[in-house]
Amino acid sequence: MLAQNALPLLDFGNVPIPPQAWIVRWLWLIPALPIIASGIISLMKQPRRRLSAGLAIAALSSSLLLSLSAFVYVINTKSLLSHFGFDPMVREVFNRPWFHFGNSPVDLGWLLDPLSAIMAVMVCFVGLLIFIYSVGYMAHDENFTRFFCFMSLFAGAMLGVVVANSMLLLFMCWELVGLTSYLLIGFWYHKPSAAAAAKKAFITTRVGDVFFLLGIVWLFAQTGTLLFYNHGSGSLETFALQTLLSHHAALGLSAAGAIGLLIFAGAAGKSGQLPLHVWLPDAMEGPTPVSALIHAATMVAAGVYLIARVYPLMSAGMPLTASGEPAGTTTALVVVTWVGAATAVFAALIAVAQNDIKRILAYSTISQLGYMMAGLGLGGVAVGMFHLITHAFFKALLFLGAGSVIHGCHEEQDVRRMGGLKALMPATFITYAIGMLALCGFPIFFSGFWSKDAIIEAAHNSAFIKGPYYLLVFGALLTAFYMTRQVSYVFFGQGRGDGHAHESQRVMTAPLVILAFFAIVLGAIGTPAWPWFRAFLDGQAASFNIHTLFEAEFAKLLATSAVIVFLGLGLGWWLYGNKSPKAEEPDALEKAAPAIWAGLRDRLYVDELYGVTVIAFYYWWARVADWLDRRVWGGIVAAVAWIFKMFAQLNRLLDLHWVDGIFDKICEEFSTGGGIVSRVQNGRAQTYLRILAFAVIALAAILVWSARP
Amino acid sequence: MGITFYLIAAITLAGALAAMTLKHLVHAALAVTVAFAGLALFFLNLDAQFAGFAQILIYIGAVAILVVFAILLTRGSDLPKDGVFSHTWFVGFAIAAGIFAVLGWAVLASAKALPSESAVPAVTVHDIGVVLMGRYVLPLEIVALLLTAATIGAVIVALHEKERAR
Amino acid sequence: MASVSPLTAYLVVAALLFSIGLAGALVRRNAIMVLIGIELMLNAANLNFVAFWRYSPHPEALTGMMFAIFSIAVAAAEAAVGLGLVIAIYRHTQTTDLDKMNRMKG
Amino acid sequence: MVEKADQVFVLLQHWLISFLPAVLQPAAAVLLGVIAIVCVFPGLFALTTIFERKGLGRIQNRLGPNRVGPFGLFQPVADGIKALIKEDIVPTSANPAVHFLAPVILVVAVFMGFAVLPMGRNMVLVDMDAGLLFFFAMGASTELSVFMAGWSSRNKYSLLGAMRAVAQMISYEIILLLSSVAVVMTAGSLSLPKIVAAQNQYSYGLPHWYIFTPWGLAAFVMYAIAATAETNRSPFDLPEGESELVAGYHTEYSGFKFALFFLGEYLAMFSISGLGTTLFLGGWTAPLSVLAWIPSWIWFFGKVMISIFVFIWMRGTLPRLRQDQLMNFAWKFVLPFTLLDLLVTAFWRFMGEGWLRWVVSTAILAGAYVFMGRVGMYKEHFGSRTYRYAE
Repeated sequence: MLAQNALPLLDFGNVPIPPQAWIVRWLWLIPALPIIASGIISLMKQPRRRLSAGLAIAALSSSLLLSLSAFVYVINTKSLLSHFGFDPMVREVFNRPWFHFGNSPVDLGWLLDPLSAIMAVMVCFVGLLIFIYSVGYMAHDENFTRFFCFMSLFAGAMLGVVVANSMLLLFMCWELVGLTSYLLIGFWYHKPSAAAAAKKAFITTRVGDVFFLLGIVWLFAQTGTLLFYNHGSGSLETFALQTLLSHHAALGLSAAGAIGLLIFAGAAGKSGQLPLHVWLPDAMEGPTPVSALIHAATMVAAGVYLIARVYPLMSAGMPLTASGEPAGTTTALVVVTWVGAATAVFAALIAVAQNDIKRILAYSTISQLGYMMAGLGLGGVAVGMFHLITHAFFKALLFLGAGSVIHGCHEEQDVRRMGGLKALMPATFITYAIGMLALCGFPIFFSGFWSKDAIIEAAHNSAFIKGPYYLLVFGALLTAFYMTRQVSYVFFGQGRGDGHAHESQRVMTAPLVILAFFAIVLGAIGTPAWPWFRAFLDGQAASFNIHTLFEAEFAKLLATSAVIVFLGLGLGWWLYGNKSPKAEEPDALEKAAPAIWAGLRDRLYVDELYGVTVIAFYYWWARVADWLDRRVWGGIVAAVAWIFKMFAQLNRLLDLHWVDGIFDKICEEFSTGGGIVSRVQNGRAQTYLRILAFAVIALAAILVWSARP
Repeated sequence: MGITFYLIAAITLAGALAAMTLKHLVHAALAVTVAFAGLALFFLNLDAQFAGFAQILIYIGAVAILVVFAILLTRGSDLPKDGVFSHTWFVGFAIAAGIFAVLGWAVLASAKALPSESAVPAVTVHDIGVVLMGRYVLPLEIVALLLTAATIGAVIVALHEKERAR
Repeated sequence: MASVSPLTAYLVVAALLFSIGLAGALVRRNAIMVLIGIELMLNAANLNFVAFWRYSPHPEALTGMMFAIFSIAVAAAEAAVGLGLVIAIYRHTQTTDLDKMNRMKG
Repeated sequence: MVEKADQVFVLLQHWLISFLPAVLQPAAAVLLGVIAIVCVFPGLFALTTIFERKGLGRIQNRLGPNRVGPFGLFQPVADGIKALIKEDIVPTSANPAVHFLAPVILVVAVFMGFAVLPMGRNMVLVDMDAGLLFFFAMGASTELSVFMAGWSSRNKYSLLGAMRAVAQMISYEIILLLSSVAVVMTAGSLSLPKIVAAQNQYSYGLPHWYIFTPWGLAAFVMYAIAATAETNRSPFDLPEGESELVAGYHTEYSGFKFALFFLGEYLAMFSISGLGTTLFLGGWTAPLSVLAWIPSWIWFFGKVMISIFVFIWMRGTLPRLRQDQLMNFAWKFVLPFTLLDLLVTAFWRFMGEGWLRWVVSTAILAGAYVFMGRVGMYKEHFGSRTYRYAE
């Protein structure tokens, strides 16, 4: 595996790369450690709080260390490769055969390339901070150990998705993520709403997963392998893609495009894209660290990561210019782009009219995921992934901040009942404000600005799809607006809640500070002046060029987005800033346009739409099935049972008069005979001993008799 | 075939007979101790010092004590109400006599074929130790295991069951 | 009796001892006495072993002696377990009379 | 001259039997030895009783016997005369034969034990190959006599005392035997003169006694504990605890039979001290090579008397144990420790010369002692006693 990748290097004789990098072989430890930890924790008793939390954190820390060393290994190898003039794309795999499916072997394996390396680092790091935060947040929960068991399993499953080099392994981990999300969202299962939300999340994502599985099966049928990369014979490599392109599915799509769309359906389920987004806001019923983990670092990112991973499949058949620049696009990418852009605006609209602090963030997440999808569709892996990484940090920050606020306000979640927390919870306020500005895309200083700007720039520059640009810009305006609204409600104005708010403990604020730091500085790795991130993912060298910032075209865009952001911020502040309305008072927007407000507040009736269409249909279908079961099949079964009963009656009569009679007679004889013999067995040890001794005498007598001359 | 032999034989057989016929169980136990002691003397007479002392140590020092303990624990020191022998005692004696007849006949009939070396074997305890640790080391280990198992088993069997305590 | 060789004499004594033990084991009603009878039978066998060893052509092989020593050890174990059983039975049935212990009667 | 003094008794015996025809000489030699033992040890017994009573008196801050003879030295004589002329009472319900046989068997069995003890250079009655086994076989026989005494008296106190005594003696006899086995393993012989001979070496003027090795010291301590229990001496004198059982198994004995029990107990003490001396303290050998000119029998009897003094000292110092403590101590502490000591002895034997085996053996034994004593015995409440006084 690695050896083949590194062998040409060995020809130079003095290359410092070891012929086998242990990190590639031991990459599986990254997901395995948290999973093992969760297995051990599951055996612990409830009072072992410190031990279980410690174990979970230790396992994830070890995974983080491994991920970091993998990351460093990728950087080192890349610089070495480019130094010696090779293709600097680092992609090392380690495959093992698992079983044979017919004649085709099914392999499992793991993959180390820039994408998986940076994703693993991000998941481990954010996950670790959330774990530490959970120690404080869940301190009073009686099921503390169970929580850490699930969390650890969740993190392990997500890391499995990240390092998998096989569609099958990825799918297994993917389903594991689904299962643990169900467990975690329904963690407080005694709350009916939590149980319902867990079910909803599970079933909704399952709808997408069915399509995903179909795509996998189709892919396997076409290419005969489920590995992503396997030295030219993987399903994402040139040969397989050529095969896929040559097959035509319906509607003018190639097999590659159709499979890509099926996989995208799965990704849409996990990432909450437009038709399947309904589970995400309800998932807020879980504990806040769970929301942070699901919404920021792991589950929803899994969908985006999946699309990034199979990007070669999505973009297969894309016409290129002579210089390698894309000269067109593919159907799959167009669908991804439109769905993403629509989701971005749709969710942002709904977020405007929500009052639950976590629900606002949930819709914001959906919206941002739409951005990522659009970024993938328009600008490729680097654009989408950059937003994914920055978003992971600041969204985790916002969720943990929200958790801190909720914790401080004694489990109050309604923003209208908060207010004035600026002074009471200073650390939370400052970090939350940083997260909010990053999410809004406040120019220059925050990471969100650079990543979001890259997407908008890609949309603007795209020569093939024009519509999304305007949608995305409108989404950015809305984002700034609803975040301003939320922050104004929560931190400014007069306190409206009952009870006295307090700052959270150190173990909760420390992760906030760390995340805030990264929410600011992370933008530096992806600015147009120094596009290190893009270079890292694409396997090129990054160069620093400050002048790109001042090009006319770019400066115009920069100015546009800045104006939009300030417009949103200003609008929000004008409507809500320092107003401190009463909780029962109608919202400022509601006064202006009650009809639109009501629509937005009720989430544009998507749930209700599903209620009258899909769910009603299922009810009807279930009733038909029930009728079939009871009347048709039930009747047949009853008839068969009756026939057998008749047989049994006949049999019984035979048995009673013939078989039993003979048997009883024989038994009686046996019983009489046994009674005679049993007199010898009178239960007295001495009688037996006498029989024994008598037998000895008899034997001796026989011996003497037979030895007689 | 000195006077010693007949003396010891008389003591041993008298002890054994007394043990089997005496009414009182403790008396019987003491009588059987005499028989054991007689056997130990037999062993010494046969130049088997080690076996003789082991016989004294184990039979008189342990088994006899165990027997009297068992007698006292089962209230056997009271005289039995309905006879010492079981009501079909005649059959038992007849069979025992039959066995003796068979054994005696066998011994006397093969008397000519029996070895009769008279040299005193020069065997020291050291030799016994060497043989025990050499040729017979496996039986020794097995006996050790057996004794351990028997100790544990006896303790468990005789353990007082709390639920059934009257 | 002068014509009787020493070994034969020992064997006859052992046979007598064995028969006495057997008679005791067969006719005594008390379980402990039955055990004592069995011990006597074992001892008679031991006497045979030692006697055979003493008058055998190769006493340095120590076979009979070893047999007797092992037999003594085994007999000790047997006595311990047997008496433990008697005590356990006594606890259940309040008797050591073998004639009354016939619950296994068929 | 030194040689003569050392062998004075041997020479005396040879001189005496030289008057007899050669056929009778071996028998006469044995007879002389038996007479010597039968005379010396009861004499020692008489001496010890006055020694004990006076010693206990001093310990308890009183004078002890001081009326009969100078300093009360003739007290044992007076006691003996009293025992002889006292009425010999046998309870009517007692079993007369067994009641009579018990003390006799006891004294005989105890006397037998002296036959194999080497009391000086060349001063052993029978140099038996399996001497140690003989000693223990005789020791085991005393248990039965104790039971006979207790049972035949038809007295609850006697029976209880006898049962306690027998249980205690059986338990501690195992320990006695096993701690001796450690010595046997090292000396490679069951013959007591050979064991003494194995210890009769000196390096740097110091003797090679087995007590001066880690395992030997441990075995000796265990032996001393077991010997105290085996002879029913305080603090293990429960079978005769007068506050509970009047006088234990010899409650119903009076007159000369009681004197026999008394004698038997003291003789057992002498013989067990003598065996301990032989096994661990080098028997008749001198403690320093420069002191070897002192006759060997003086050393032997000196060591025995010192042991007797320690017995008396313990009796005057230590309170009596409870029955359950006694049994727990035997089975849960002393026996496992003795077994471990056997292992350590084997280890010592095969580790070869050098300082390492000293360190390792000491470490194992000390560690086991601390562990078993602190952890294992924690539940048995052997710790310091707590006293509660009335308010």
